[in-house]
Amino acid sequence: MSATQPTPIPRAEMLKRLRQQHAASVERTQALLKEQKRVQQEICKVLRETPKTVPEVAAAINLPAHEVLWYLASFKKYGLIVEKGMCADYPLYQKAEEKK
Amino acid sequence: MNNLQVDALVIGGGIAGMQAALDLGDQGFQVALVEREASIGGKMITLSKVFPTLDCCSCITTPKMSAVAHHPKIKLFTYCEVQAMQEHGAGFDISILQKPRYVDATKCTGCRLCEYECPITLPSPFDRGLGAYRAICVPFSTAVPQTAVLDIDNCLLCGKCEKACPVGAVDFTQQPETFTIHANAIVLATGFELTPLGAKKEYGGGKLPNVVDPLMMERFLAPTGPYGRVLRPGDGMEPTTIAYVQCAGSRDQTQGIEYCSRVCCMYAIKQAMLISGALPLAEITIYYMDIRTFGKGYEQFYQNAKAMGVEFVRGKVASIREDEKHNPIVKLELTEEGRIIERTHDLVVLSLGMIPAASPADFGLAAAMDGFINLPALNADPSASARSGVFVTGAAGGPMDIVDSIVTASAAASAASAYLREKTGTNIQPSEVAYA
Amino acid sequence: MPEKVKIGVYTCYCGGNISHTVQCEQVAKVMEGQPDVVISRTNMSLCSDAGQSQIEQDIRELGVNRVVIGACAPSLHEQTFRNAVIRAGLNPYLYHHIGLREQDSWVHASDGEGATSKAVRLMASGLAKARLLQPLEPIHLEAEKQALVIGGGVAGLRAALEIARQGLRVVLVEKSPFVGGRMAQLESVFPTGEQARELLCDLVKQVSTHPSIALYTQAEVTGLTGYVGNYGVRILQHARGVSEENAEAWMAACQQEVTDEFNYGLTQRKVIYRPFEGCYPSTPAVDWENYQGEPISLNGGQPVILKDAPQTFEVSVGAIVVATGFDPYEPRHGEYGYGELKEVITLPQLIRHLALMRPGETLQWNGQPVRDLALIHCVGSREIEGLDEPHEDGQVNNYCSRVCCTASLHMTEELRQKFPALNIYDLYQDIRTYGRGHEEYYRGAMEKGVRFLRYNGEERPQVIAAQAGDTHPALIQVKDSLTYNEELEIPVDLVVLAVGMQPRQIDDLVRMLKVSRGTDRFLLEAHPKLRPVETAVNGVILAGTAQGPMNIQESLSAASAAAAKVVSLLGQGKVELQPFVAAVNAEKCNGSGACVAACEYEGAIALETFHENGKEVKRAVVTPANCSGCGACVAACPNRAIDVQGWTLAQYEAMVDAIGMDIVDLVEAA
Amino acid sequence: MAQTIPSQPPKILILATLAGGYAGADSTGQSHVDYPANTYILPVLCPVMFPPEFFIRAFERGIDGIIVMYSGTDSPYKVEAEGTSKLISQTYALMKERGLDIRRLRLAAICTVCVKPFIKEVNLMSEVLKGIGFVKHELAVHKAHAQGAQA
Repeated sequence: MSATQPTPIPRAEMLKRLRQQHAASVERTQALLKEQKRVQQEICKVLRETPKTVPEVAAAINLPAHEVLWYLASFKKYGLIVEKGMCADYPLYQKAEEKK
Repeated sequence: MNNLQVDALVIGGGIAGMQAALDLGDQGFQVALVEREASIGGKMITLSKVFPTLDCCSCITTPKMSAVAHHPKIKLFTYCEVQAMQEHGAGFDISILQKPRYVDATKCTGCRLCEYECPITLPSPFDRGLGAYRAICVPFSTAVPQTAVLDIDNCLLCGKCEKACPVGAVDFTQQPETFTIHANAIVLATGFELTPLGAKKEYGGGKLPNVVDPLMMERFLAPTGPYGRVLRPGDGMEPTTIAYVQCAGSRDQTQGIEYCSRVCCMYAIKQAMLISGALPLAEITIYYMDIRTFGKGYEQFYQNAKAMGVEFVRGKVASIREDEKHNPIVKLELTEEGRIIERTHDLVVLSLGMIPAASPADFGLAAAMDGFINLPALNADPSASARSGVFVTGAAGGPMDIVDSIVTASAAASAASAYLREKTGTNIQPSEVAYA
Repeated sequence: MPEKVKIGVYTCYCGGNISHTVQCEQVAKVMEGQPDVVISRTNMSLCSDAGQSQIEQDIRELGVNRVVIGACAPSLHEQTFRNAVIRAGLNPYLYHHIGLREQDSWVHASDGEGATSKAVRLMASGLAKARLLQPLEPIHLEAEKQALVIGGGVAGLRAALEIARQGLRVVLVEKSPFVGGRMAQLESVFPTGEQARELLCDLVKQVSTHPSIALYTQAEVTGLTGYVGNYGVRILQHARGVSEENAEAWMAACQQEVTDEFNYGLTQRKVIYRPFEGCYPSTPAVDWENYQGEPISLNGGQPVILKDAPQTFEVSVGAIVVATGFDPYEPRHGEYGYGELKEVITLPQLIRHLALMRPGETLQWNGQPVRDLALIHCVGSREIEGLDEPHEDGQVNNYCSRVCCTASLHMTEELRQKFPALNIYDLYQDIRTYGRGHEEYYRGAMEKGVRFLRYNGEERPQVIAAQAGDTHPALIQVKDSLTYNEELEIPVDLVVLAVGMQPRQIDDLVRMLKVSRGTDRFLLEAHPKLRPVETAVNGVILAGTAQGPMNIQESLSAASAAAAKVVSLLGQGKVELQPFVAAVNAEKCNGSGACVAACEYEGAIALETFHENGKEVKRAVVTPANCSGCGACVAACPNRAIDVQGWTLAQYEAMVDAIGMDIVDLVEAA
Repeated sequence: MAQTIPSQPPKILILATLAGGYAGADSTGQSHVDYPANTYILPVLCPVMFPPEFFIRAFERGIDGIIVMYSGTDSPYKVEAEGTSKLISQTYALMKERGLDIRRLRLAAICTVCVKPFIKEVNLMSEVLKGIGFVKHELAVHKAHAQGAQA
């Protein structure tokens, strides 16, 4: 083996370095996750009983309507909620049935 | 990572770059295609339908993407940045940075189990921030390659994806790698970006939630879009009056963009037609100074839109503000009547223009007055850059639409091919028998 | 004797993507027991190197000669496995791929049992097809490494040069005696301000000195046979009429004069002529169409009557580039006063008029000084059906000609520079200065005092003669929307019509090539994005304004793109086509001709006469190069004597049978 | 026995063009949208190759419903749009003769990303088949009627 070849860094060490390097962004993301979980719970609670529009959800949980829409779009993409008809010009959203 | 010798390097994997690579590959040249994003497809793959045929965009783009990926003569490098370009006697040495995906591309099967496990949801750049994606995901459904990529800056480092992956492809130890491509010719297909939504303060872009850019509207209209339908992003309302403000990012000395971006009239008309299809009751108005439908079949397209009831109003839009319900109010001077009016809409699309996505200086080239790569022989050799062996295609050389991009891509491939054969005496090996 | 069918069946787990829903082991087990199956395996990831090697090994060691794979969508990995099969020495068309991921496990996640029986049936249908698979070879046709380029304008010249530079031979035919086309009639070109004929001169020099380009002027295509890779082209070439050595004397001696089309009728020229200084070829030519048999006495010698001696010859080419260009729109008599008022001319005429002037001369028309000049845009363009008078073919030119706006504003700049005192009016609908450097002309014109008036296409301006005693000879009436639709009357000395482009008269060529035209009468591309410079006829390619209005830069790009397509097609000296074309079973064919009637593709299928047991019989014969593989003939044939190779009706029937079978029967058969 | 009712759900055969429906089905898969599993998709270049007898034969072999998912006017083949619709109408005539409910055969233009239309077509056919039952039964009933009429 050639002497110039660097010895491979052990995996544990690399992961440790990665964690250190990204400490700030991980912390920020953890906070974001916490917030997302909270909003998700609140939205799901609001949508459990009857289908609602974005402005209705926004009013119920006191979050700007455009943020609510983003959450609903993401929940819809990942199967948590479904559209359930329209109320005037606004689509209604409802919690999806639990998958088995 | 090993270094690579090719006949031609294509920089940029949008429609122009893909077409140039395919044309060179079909002629038997060894081609490397380098793309900055995690998937090829460029701006085009994000579009809904394309003018003037209203073909479904993905039906045209995805076969080209797959042809590039499977072409025996094309080596594809995604998620790579060009770092430096050295010229020497025989060609160019291009130093490339492979950004870490934190996913082993040779193992990943694109199954998305990692994505479903990832707990954090983020605004998706593919949907221009209006849709959602996870910190690890395949960039979009038709991405090529179908390889997941992990967004380390928004990652919890929780390791759930690693556990979920059935083939052990997630690899947090990946490091950036640099390698060199030796190429005898280069085709620049670096494309465009939209002018910033907020560039013209008076129009409220970026501030008013219901003032959007045209690529957002493309996503609303695309079958895979964030809402699966046309809704205004401010509050999820199905809009009934929609306005387009033309030249919102072009022909405007105050923004320093004095040129015409060529595509905005047509995309506005196209979107107006598609919205009419999706929302038959919607009223659509296009505020314009000159309608520039100059391409083949475009004028008829414009006339059809008028016949369909799209309203064209000639006027200079001065400003946009909103009412208490976040409905944008457009203030404009009707140039045909000489008076100033205000009109309220549910949603306003600013028909933004094009600016270069890469700086010509990065490739040792001068920019033209418009900031795109200068083409010194416009009326003699329009694919040629100022550097021998470096060719330009698509919007890298100035705003243009898809049809023109594809034609200039074939043209750049032709010019590069002629150059390679003449200047470097490249001997073309007949392709291996490719069964298709 | 046909080889015994030995099928290898592979069911991929796709790392759990398939196996989480579909019981892959169960599927493999059922497959194992099916007739002709010699090996049935599962694999965690068949597309991995290890998976591919397993298949190759089975082909080599177990004699597997049909491969059926159930995995992800064929669009993802069919080619991957085809290559593996090839590596193992098996014909790649003896492999069939079933999509068990996108079309099964991913869409039936909630019904594992249903997904598994679906997989069993789909795989069984794959076996059914595999038993009937035949080895196929891509169709390789020898191709002439030579292309024909029709038209010697800027697009044709550029296409010829680029094709030749990439190693193919080119036959370039030009109908007129000189190359250069419409570009030669221009002076300064936008946006660079370069001189058109200087640019052309460089291009022509490269073309004329390239050893692989054969140029034929005064030549036209009169016949065409064959198909992509192997066209036979008949070319008719007229005699030059005079030789270079006495060129000047011939021209001097010639007396007959005709209208000079190079100057759009502004001047006369002789029937033995050079259109402009520096033309190529430089030898003058006889204008046979107009020469009326005048005896010409050269250097005082015996008067001779010149005779055309047209020659016809044939060339073989693999592909054809159509670069026949455009004609400027010729306004109708009375359209904006054209033909009625001497003071109404076209923009191309103005360009020639300025070129004919001496430096420093003031602008005059018809002997009168021009103080006020108006340009009218969109003449012969953007016409409205039901409003504008239709042309000969009943159509209106409802398209935009793309170049006239910039050409007009470029002209205003030249006029302002040369004649600072001139008043210029510009009557337009929309200013379409879209290209690099174009908008600058518009801004410049506004800043330098060109007076813009905007008319509506539904109320076009009128040009009328002024009353006797008026200050100006002509009057333009226009409703100007820039001044709130005020009705204006503008007295002018000269009206310049910015005429659009229309395709040249090439009816015979269109018929011969079997290419299509759009409603705008320009030649039609196969698809504006997928194949923007190709036509629906394989091997016939478009370059430049034959396809639609373009400026010089765009024509050059289109021509280079056309060259790329020609080189891709012919560069290897052969054309390769997919084997998925119709094939006739001669034993079943009884010459009904139903297939020929059903076929929409020219030259794809025909009845030919054969001798069978001393009798003349008709049998269908397919020309694979012209067949699209659509299979319209298959449905039409009363005897089931024709099939699309690789996708035969019998294969589909076998697949349907397998799907229709009861699952119990399938399992029991195992 | 002809009247034995199979234990499996009715079978839907989908003939899908590579340039249209087949790719659309793949897109549906990529979106992980569930639909019934009694659907069997076969790729075709262009459906004009199938004579009406092919469809009849398929029904006789136990296929309960057929959806032809073609590319419509977007097809790379000149004849696809017109030829396919013609062929389907001819098949309908033949089906009526055989006592087959013509709702068992549908023609739909499906593009490469037509997820919703794809699902809609599958659900529509499923509903129809729920109403009209197995093809074997229908054929048997018709046969019995025909025999009865003869007798």
